[in-house]
Amino acid sequence: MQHALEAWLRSAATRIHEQAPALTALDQAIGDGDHGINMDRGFAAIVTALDGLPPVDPGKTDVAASADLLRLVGRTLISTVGGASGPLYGTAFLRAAAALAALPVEAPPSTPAVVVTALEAAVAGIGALGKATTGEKTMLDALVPATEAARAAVDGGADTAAVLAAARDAAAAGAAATEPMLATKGRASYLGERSIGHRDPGATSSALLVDVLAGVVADADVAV
Amino acid sequence: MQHALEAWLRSAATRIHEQAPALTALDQAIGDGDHGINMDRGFAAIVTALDGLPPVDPGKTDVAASADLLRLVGRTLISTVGGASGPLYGTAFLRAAAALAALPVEAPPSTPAVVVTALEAAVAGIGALGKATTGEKTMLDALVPATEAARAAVDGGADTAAVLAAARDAAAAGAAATEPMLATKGRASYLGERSIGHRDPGATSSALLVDVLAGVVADADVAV
Amino acid sequence: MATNAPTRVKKLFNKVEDIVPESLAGLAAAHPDIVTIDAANNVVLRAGGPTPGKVGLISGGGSGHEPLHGGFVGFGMLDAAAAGNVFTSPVPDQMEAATRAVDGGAGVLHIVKNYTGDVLNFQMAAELVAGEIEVASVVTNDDVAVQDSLYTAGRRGVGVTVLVEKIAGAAAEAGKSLADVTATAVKVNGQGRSMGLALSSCIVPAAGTPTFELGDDEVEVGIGIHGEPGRRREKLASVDEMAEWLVSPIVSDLGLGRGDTVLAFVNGMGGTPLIELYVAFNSVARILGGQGIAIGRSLVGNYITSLEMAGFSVTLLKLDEELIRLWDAPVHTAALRWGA
Amino acid sequence: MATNAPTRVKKLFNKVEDIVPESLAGLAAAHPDIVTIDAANNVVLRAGGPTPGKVGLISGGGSGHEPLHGGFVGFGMLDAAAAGNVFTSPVPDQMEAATRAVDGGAGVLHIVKNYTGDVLNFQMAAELVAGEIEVASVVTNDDVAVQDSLYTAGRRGVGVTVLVEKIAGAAAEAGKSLADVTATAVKVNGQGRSMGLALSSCIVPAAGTPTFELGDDEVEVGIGIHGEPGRRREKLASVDEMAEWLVSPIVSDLGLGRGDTVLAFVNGMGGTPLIELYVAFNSVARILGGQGIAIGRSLVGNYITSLEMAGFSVTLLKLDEELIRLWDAPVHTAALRWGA
Ligand SMILES: Nc1ncnc2c1ncn2[C@@H]1O[C@H](COP(=O)(O)OP(=O)(O)O)[C@@H](O)[C@H]1O
Ligand SMILES: Nc1ncnc2c1ncn2[C@@H]1O[C@H](COP(=O)(O)OP(=O)(O)O)[C@@H](O)[C@H]1O
Ligand SMILES: [Mg+2]
Ligand SMILES: [Mg+2]
Ligand SMILES: [Mg+2]
Ligand SMILES: [Mg+2]
Repeated sequence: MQHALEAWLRSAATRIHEQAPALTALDQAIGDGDHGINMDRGFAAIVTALDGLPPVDPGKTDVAASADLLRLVGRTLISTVGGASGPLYGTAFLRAAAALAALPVEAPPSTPAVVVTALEAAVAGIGALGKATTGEKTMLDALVPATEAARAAVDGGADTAAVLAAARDAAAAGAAATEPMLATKGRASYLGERSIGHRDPGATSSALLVDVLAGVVADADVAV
Repeated sequence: MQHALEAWLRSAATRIHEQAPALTALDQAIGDGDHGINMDRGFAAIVTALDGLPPVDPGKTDVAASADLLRLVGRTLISTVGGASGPLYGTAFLRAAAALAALPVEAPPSTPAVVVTALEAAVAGIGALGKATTGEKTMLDALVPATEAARAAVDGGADTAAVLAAARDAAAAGAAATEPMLATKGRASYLGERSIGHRDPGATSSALLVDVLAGVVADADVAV
Repeated sequence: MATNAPTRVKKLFNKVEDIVPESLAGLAAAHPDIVTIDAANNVVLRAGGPTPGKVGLISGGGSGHEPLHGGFVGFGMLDAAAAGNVFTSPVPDQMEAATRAVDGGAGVLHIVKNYTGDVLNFQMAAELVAGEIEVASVVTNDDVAVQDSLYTAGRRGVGVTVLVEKIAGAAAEAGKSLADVTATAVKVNGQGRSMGLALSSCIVPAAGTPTFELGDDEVEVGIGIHGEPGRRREKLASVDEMAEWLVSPIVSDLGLGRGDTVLAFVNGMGGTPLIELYVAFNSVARILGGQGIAIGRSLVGNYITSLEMAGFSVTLLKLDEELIRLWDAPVHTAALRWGA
Repeated sequence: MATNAPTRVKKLFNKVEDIVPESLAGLAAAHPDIVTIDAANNVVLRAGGPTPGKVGLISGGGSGHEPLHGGFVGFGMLDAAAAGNVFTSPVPDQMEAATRAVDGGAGVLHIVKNYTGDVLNFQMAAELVAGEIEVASVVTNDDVAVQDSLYTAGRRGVGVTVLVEKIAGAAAEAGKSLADVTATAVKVNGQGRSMGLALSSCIVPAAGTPTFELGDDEVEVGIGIHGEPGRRREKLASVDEMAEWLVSPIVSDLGLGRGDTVLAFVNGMGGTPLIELYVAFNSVARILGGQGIAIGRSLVGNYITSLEMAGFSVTLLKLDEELIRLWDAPVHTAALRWGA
């Protein structure tokens, strides 16, 4: 899992860098025009942090090593992104790390279940910190449906790739669905009715992250 | 003469108002973009002053009344125009007034000679105050040739209309001739070589004033 | 992180990512008697370190609002200011560093403008020092352009923040306790309201293009301070009319009326020349005078800006004797100075 | 006189012709403790009238350079300022009225920026009071962008004017004679030089269109303060490079070198945000530091502007103990205030 996470984060950094102008443009329409810049800065810092990591202690379980990695990512995002998205995404990763760390060492659940557990913790963390729920035109509108779709897939017995594919589709649909919404959280809420008709930048970056994750896991080269 | 002067000033005010944007545009190119605005303000104030004038004292000679009028115009320009052109044009009118006032009461010279005397005094006043001479890309490049042409016409025995027609043509040519000049006086001088290729706003307004004067005098309705 | 802008944006800088640190370095170079910089954290600190026994005041936020907040660090006002990237709230580490640096043993007050990012990052910073340093926090939320706070992230913190920093700073300098300084800050926030409008957008340097587009005859009304669009778009009008658009909602929100005395603050958004700001102040004074509201104190200039945005905001603070005394107390910062 | 502009220009005003008087009225409304207005003459007067026995200091010029000059009227600086129309020098009547109003029996110093219009109008004003009030005059001419004064109207008066007003103002406040105050003003002008550049033009309200056009990657170097084009056009460069364009000619003109101490003044032309002005100050400090020139005092901000023009100018004044003492003396004006 730890290798898949690292592949995901590096790949995400590349995609975020490519998409930064588009994310910023979305934020110019209903925010302050910095979301792409913020995310790009954060993920560039993550890559730097990954590059500087010592080799993983072979005595550590994969789950424990993954939790360490997620914690590092959370801290890095909090320390470099700023804005609303920094604490929110950062907290998501910290919560995911905590969820992994809390797993029973003796009988770890199957990988797809672990992934969904981490995802649920992450999304709950965002909701709690941001005091937001779905329908408010935020990243939660991509992430909550993604998590729900993933949970349903796991319950239906899907493997990790299928679980994440379900999450990806739901996240993409969720991000698209923010377009007609009236924002009631974050900076876009100041626009009132004028926030309608624009896709939320945070929901878009969330869908992008889930998309990259699904892609990495679907890729045969990367074992989960 | 006093009636012709008043007709000239009113007509000039109209023409200056029409031409103000063009004069301002010339000043934007090599100055600070206010010459048309300045002249318009000054001539509007002259019209107001003319409107408020009491009837001329019938005991006054035409030359004395004309001198009074020119003095009023000079004061009005000095008090309302500002910038370089306010004191320069204002002084010109004050000097013209003084030249008329200094004429011998007993044997006044012919009208064309008086006109040229006044014009010469006016132009000399500008040169002295502005410490400028021809070829420096200023109003003097219109006014000095105009005065010289007028003097030549008078010496050749021309009547007032012909004298002023000669002045008008020389002023127009002089204003046009400022275009290739390098400015060495006024605000345009700061541009150095870049002042070349633009017509001087002050020379242009000067040519306009002479043009209106010639037109008014040529007009049969207005006795000089 | 390189800029993604197609061409170099027309501003004074070397590299886009160095604008904030180089601006802070310039601030320190220009005012070595007033501030020093913690360059590792982009934090502006009052020269001479924390004052033992005095409540420490810190604020911070995205850059691009100068002189807010770094220009308000100094005697009688802030002890530190954390500078984020342009229009991006700083990260918790910065506020943690600032909090630790200014603690003089009497606790630290965080003055936070109400934006989700600022609130969350300051909150995290407070958690990072919890148990070590007593931290209180006041969130300014004075922007009446944000009407229905049930359907928004709540009113934004704008012009009143400057007044809170000055007045709470004076209370702290006078030796008041953390609880008292906080109460003063809360009082100022409660008695002050603002609203602004823009005649033009601004350009975030790293974005390289205007945040919004406005027609030659259009005005964006109810803007915040991040180049974000406002609540509605109007046709350009006379300054008297436009001042009315801003003053009216403030007066009615504060319930001001005949006999009240206010501090009137006409703030430039950055790109409007001072000659026009005084014309706007004249309109505001005329409107208030017409309603029998007295101007007890005033402030006119660019104090909380949106880069080079053209436009202005109006802030009114209902005054009483305590607030006047604290406003008049000496202050010595780069941007606000009197009596010292 | 109505505007000839095709559309209403996007600025804060009621009627174009009322911008100057309403701005002055706003200044007085905001700072009743500092100034009053002679509305008939558009003259800003120090509140409280002339100080008997003190040399009166007046300045004036076209409007559009705010806070110059009205924002510098007050204790320790000017006694009066005459405001012309935008970028048009005031008329003699205004300076005559100002001179008469501030005369405290010790004579009056006219501080005049070197522009043909300003010089001529001040000269006429002095003639109008000749024999009644002793008037001296100092013409500031510090702009090194104007190189060959044989072929120009002479160097323009720009940034140094602010420093002359402050320092001569302090000398006058200290009770110096007209001759001494004049000598101090002449000294400051002689030891100070400036140069500026523009990133954009400005719009004269009554003209309604930009005075000049600049490409997206062009900079106008050697501009004055009236929106007039500069001496040459360059491609946009890093702020370090652009600061070098301005600092180098000043340093060589003043013959500054290792061991000298200067007052470094980075002035905004009106439309450049403060964050960038401090970045520019940082560049200037770096350049001077590299040459062993010490910055003894500094000033950063919009003090002598060209409406909303973007850009900056640098002024360096070679300091000695006398000038430092006079610079540090208390001043209480709308735009510059310390020690009072
Ligand atoms: N309270 C909230 N809960 C969840 N997400 C939020 C909340 N507020 C803002 N967001 C998300 O953050 C995104 C904006 O992030 P960003 O532009 O980086 O920060 P900022 O708004 O501070 O400039 C929004 O598009 C939205 O998805
Ligand atoms: N020293 C001078 N002598 C003669 N004419 C001058 C002189 N300086 C400037 N002018 C004239 O004044 C004109 C500019 O007038 P105006 O724009 O009204 O004043 P300002 O330059 O103060 O803005 C120039 O075009 C030039 O013809
Ligand atoms: Mg944003
Ligand atoms: Mg001009
Ligand atoms: Mg932001
Ligand atoms: Mg002018």
